[in-house]
Amino acid sequence: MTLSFALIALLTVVAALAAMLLRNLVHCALAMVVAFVGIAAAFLNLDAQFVGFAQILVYVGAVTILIVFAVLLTRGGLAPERSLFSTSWVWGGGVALAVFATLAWAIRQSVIRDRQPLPEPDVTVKQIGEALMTRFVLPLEVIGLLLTAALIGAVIIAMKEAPAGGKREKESADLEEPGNPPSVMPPPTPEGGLS
Amino acid sequence: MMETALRSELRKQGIFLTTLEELYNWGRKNSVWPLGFGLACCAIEMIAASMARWDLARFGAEVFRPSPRQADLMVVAGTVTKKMAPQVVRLYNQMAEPKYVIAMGACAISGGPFKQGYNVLKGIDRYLPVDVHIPGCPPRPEALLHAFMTLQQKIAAQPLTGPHRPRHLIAAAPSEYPIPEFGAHDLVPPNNPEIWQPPSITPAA
Amino acid sequence: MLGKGIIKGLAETARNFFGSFVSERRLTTVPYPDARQPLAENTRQFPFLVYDGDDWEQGLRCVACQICEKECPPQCIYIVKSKDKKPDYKGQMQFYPAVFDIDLAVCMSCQICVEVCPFESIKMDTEFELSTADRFGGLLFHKKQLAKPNAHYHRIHPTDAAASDAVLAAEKAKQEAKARAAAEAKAKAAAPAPVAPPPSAS
Amino acid sequence: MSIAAATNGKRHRLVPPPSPADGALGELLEISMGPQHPSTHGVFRMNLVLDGERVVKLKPVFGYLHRNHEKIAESMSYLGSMPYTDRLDYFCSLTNNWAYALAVEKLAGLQVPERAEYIRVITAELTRLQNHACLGGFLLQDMGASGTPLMYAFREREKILDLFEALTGARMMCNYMRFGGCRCDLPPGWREQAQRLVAEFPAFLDEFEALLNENEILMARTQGVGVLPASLAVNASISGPMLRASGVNYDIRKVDRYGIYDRFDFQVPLGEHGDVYDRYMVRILEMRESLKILRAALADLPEGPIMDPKARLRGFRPKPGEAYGRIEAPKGELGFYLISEGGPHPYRYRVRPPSFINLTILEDMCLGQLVADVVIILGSVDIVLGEVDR
Amino acid sequence: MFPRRLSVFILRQTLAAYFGGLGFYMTDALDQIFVTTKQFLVAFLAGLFPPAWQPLATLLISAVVMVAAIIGVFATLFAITTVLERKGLGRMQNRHGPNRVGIPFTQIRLAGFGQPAADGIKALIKEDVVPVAADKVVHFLAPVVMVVPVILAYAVLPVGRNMVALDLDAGVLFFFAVGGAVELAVFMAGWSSRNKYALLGAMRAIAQMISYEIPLILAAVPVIMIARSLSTTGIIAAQAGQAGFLPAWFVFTPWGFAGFVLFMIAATAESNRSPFDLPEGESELVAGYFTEYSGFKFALFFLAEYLGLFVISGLAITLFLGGWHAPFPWLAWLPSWFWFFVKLLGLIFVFIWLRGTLPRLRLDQLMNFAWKFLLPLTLINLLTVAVWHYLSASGWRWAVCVLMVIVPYVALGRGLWGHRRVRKRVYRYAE
Amino acid sequence: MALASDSYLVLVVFLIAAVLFALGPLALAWLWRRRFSPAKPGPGKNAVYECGLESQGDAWVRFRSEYYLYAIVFLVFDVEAVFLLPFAVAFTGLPVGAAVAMLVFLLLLVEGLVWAWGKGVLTWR
Amino acid sequence: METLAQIKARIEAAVAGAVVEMVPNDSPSGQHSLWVDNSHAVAVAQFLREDPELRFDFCSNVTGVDWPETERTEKVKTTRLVDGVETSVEEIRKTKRPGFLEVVYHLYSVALKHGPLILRLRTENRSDQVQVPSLTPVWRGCEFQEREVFDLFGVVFTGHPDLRRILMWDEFTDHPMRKDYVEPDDYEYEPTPHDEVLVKARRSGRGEAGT
Repeated sequence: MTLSFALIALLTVVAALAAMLLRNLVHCALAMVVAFVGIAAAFLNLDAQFVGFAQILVYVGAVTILIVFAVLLTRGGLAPERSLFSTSWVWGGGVALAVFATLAWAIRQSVIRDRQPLPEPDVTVKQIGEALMTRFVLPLEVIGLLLTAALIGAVIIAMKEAPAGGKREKESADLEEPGNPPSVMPPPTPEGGLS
Repeated sequence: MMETALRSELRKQGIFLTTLEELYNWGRKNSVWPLGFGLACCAIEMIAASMARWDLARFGAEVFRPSPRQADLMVVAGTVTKKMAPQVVRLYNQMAEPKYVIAMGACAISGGPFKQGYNVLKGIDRYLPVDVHIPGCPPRPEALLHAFMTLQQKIAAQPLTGPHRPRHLIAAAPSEYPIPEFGAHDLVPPNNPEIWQPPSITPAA
Repeated sequence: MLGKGIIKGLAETARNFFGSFVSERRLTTVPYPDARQPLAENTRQFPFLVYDGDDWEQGLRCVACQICEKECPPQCIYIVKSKDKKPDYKGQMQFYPAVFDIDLAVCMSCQICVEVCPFESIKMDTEFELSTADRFGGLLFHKKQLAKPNAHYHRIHPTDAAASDAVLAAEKAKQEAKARAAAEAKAKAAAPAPVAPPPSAS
Repeated sequence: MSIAAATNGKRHRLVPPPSPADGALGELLEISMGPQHPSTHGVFRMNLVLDGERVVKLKPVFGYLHRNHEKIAESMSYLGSMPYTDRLDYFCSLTNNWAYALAVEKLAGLQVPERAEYIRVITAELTRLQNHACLGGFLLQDMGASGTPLMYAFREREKILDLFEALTGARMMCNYMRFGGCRCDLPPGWREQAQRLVAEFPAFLDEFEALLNENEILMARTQGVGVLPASLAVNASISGPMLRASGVNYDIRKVDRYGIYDRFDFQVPLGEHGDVYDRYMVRILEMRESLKILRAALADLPEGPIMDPKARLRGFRPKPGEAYGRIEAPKGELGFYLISEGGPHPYRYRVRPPSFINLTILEDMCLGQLVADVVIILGSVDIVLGEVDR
Repeated sequence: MFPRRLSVFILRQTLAAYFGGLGFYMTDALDQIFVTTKQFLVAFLAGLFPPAWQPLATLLISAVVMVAAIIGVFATLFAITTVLERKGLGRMQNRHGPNRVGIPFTQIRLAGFGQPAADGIKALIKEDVVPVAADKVVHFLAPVVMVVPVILAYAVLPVGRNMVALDLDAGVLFFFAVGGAVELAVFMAGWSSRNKYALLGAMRAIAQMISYEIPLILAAVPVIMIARSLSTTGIIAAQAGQAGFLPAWFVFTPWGFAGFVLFMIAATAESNRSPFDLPEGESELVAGYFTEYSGFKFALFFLAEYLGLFVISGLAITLFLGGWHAPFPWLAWLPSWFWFFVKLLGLIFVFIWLRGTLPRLRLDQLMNFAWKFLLPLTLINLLTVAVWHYLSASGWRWAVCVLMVIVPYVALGRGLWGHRRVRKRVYRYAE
Repeated sequence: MALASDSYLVLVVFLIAAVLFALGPLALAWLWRRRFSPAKPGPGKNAVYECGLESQGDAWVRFRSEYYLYAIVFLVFDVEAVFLLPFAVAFTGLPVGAAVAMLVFLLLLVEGLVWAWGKGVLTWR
Repeated sequence: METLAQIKARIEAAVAGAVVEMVPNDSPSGQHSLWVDNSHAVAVAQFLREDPELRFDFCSNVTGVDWPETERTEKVKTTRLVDGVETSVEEIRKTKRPGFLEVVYHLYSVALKHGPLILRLRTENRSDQVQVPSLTPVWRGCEFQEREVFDLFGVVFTGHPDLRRILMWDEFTDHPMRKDYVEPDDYEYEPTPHDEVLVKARRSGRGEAGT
């Protein structure tokens, strides 16, 4: 464990904790950005340049924006006033522990632990590209399918929530007097007199 | 020995302060960004002053900032009505120090031709400290440029320290002024007695 | 719809950009205060009082008739009539303004005072560089600040000044002719009759 | 006094506003544009309720420049009100002068000499030119065009103001017309200067049109925005270029034939869609028509007196009675309604301000549009607060 | 028009470039003057450290020197650009622009180039107003977060031969990755102010930036496909030499030209410049997301915006305009950094020119433009470049690719406004 | 790979320098305020600006879901771009089949885009 | 356009029960007007707008006029039988006219290009019965102008959709365009000694002479 990794890990964990514990949802989202950056730094620390920058591009640049918009769909990111600890915490903690235990077990069982560290490969973007387009071409197509499905799914959900604009314009009610009958259209003016 | 050393040290400090003061004033006076708002007729001449013929930009002052936070100069250009006065004072309050006020035109100074009106404030100096007055109805664009240079001279003459330093450098001096409220017949209060007192009147000879 | 209009517009601004280095028409700035735009002859800013001769107090044409004070729409003129009289340019004894103030902070430069003045005494100045930090001290003009010689009037509005001089000269001539006629009549009458009282000044 | 029983009437409306209750997922945002706002052309204020950026409700708020012009005029001599009319629509002081002079002339039965009528037409059309040019500039400024069109418009306006200054002595507040004529005659060389300006002005219009008229962004921003149908425009007393942009042929210069307008050959451009683009274009085309009038008037200008000999400067007391005089000001129908009781002051003095009344249907035009549209719709109405609030 | 001595000089240098000799070495030295200076400086400073530390010290000192140089040069460029922009706009509008503020304590006016110094001093001494309702921490952080990624992006920008701070293998990706953080800063500024205009401006800004980021990246992909590298230096190297009488820059290919135009449009939007300056659209939203900022925080937004403009222009130069390469070999005696900055100033002028001419788009039009016009075009451009690659070099290749660029452009351009029937109108006259 | 980590060290230096560059003038401004020009906050001055009026209602309202929708579309295309970049770098060395595979990948997403376009989702309301 | 008398006749024929009275105008402008009673005003307006020969579709101007209570003394010559002989005698007659508020509408026809037709509506007095019907439902253009008349004169328009103050602020209680309105005492302190100024200064107790 190098010093750089320790720093990065500390940063990531603290930011993640902040994201969890802060009261204001927007603050949480911003803390999570820091955690994302930390993860990206961890990738860079492992010399996974492409993944590291992709992590920043996708998570900091896009996912955070998504989260921020989601937060703004609630009211201004103000968390509801309730106690910080609740019963769901117990459940959450339990699940987290279980996941951690499983991972730890898997890693302990893994053969990687026993092997001598290999010389780190010098992976260029080009190699990634070639691998992606040859060995992993099927997964790529699956991902494409998945992304499209996600796009369509999101659109459908969002469309259900927001009816199309055309519909809204047809429904009418006078703002000031809700009970008012629909508008009185002005009297017809013969076009002959106008031009 | 002690004394001469002290004196030279003081002089050094003095020179430093003078240089700083000059630099400070130079920066302030050459980067006066007006708040982008106009009230009435004079505003058109203010716009004209920033247009090609007169080109306020030559002084570096064409940056009309729409937000009071970023503006340095409030050009009260036009009639301040009683309905508008609270807003003008609030805008002034929301400007960041250092800030200056130019009362442009007769209406802004005294109510001008409309001073007999029931809804017209008889001079913005009832609520705000005015740095420069420009007479005229409306003043020519050159007159605004002239007033602008008058303001620059005023800024250049302000000391950085000492008792005569400008208001915004004095901690005790106010930076915002009370905003008048709408009353049943008039603004309440009709003027701010802190900064405006009716001039005394001597009877006719 | 394919950007043609945008390119046309860009060409127009480019023409102005490059034109501004060569053409007067495309660089219209008057670099005040280094240079000034010549003022039109009719230009008016604020009123002033004309005086004839060298002494501003003696030569003031104003007779404190207070018409301008009454007609001034924003009511920015204040006149106090003198108790005594002094001779005017015609030699007639007239009142004069003991106080004549114009509050330039109120004046709307409408020129109505000039139009209604029957004595060619109040005229419009072209001075506009009056910005000041002192509202009452700098913008309330008293008689002394208002009084300016006829030569000044001639300088700023030559045509009007000539016309106004002509009017005054005509009136003076009329007055003198009248006086001469009166004097002749008096002389005629004086030969047989005792001395008549001098004609009233006002 | 109570106003409790007052609100059960109906209005002629353009589009029934969408209800905030249904459809919108976002919360409504109440926002106030003005009185200090870069695009409200002064101290106008609009209370907006926004759903996202779409306007759900718009309430104009007036009075931030209510200078009591009418009240002051009722204690002022007839002549004394003339300089105040300059300050109504401070872009167009000469047309204001004319409208007021016209009303007083009707009230007192004064005749205007022919030369004065010609000068009036010339100055009024020059006023129209600079007003419309500036409107185009301001509209584009509201659209975010960093001032370039406005600068070009003001460049031309300065030339016209030079003419005004040479004639009347003031750039903006001319105070030039008098009951029964004009205050002073043209200075030497003025007519030639004006003719030169009229000859050069089309070059400016061409430049302006090249800069903007085919600009895709301008067209996309303005076409189909703020549509005002003809029938509603008439019912809501809209006047001036805004009415004509809706396709209604009503130009007071043609209808009333006041002054000597029947001597000039000019056409009235009409819009078809009544949107912001039409309002903008109708004004551009009107400028070309004004140039026609100016060319003819400057060529035919007769010699003669410029004042009705009956007219009096001081002690002017019209007989009891009332009169309503109106002209086609650049912004629309500018009328003056005067009641005389025989005294030196008007008993009642009323201005019919075109830009105030043209704002009546602002809300109707803006509902359902975006915030950015509100700004240009307001810009295309062409208001001047001095006239709106008086 | 040239002074005679200058033309003689140019002639001599050109001859020297052709015939080698002393002139060649001189130009080469001039070209590398900053590189050698840096090396000298780094070697000198690193020598002060004990030998064991020297590798690390060399690295750190070299980084510090580079970052200082970059910040120094581009901050100065920012200062100059503000004046140039104001003066340039002025010239387009028939006026002078700032020309009176010169050197302090003197009467020298310096054609107004003292203006940024005065503005800077003013910004420094201006009071810092933070609204009571604001989220103070985020309000403070926003301008800082705005500046940081922009400066980071300079790390991969080659400003001359051998003049890049960090030659990353994934340089372009790094550029886009840090660019994404700007959106966050804008959101922080707008949200934390708790001001309605600021929040609306921030939402607009994010919507705009995310919409134009995709076309921005996709417009760069064709270049990467042909240059076979994500590294900025690699891309520049791929544009060396001549292709016929034109330089081998990517902009002189059909797909490259289309890509350049698309990239520039997206870059204009990304840097919030007119006609895409909606987030700070004065006439609607007062000052947009920085409505509530005063003093130097406001200046930082300004700074970040301009630095972002430079860096994205720099990327456009790298991708399409041959980086620091001289356009013609007989002009290669001029140093590489000179060419980079000439191209940069040229692009800046284009930005100023656009700002001086165009009105602003509306939000919905802006979004439509990104998703329904730019995005499809960039996707088609990918196809074009593939076709370009697979066809052998011939007139046919040009014809096909030009068609592949123009036909979708015309079709989408008409379709974009089609349903609204936006067009020039003919007016009728009464009587 | 010592070289690569070194380049990240340069990045760290850049990061620190950038932060200092942003904070430096702010610190200077803070010093100036402390020494010469006292800060004068006030309830009126530090109130939220709203065109000279007192601000009515909160600015932090619930926003429309459209923004969210755009963010999703953006995210999807961002991910696509991430896959596209390595492909682009390797493009010239790849067989035609790989290019076709990428075309299919793109077309899948384009199909999603076209579908969303057709549904009017891309039309800003 | 038809003469005013013809229009009056047409109105009376079309709107049953409408009381219309001609108000003559002595000035050279010769713009006479019609006074319509309040209860039939809307119907009359509707008729004026709809009638194919009149078509007053454009309500150009709406304004209020304040007529305070006046006492007019005039010398009237009457003939009276004095001692069986008709002689003309001058006698002083005092006419007291009760005060009222008046709203004046100027109508034009855009379709037929004629006008103006001037309508007048009057309130019963100036204090409590100050209602007139709003014509906004007929002409939308009246909306803001009627609000202005309400604000400045205090005429209450029944049936107006949105009757609020328009020019003055909401807390304001006076109606400043009325003839008896007293301005707030904040007259500008003129620096010059001046009778009126001195009176005002003394009255408000500030800036007392000599202080």
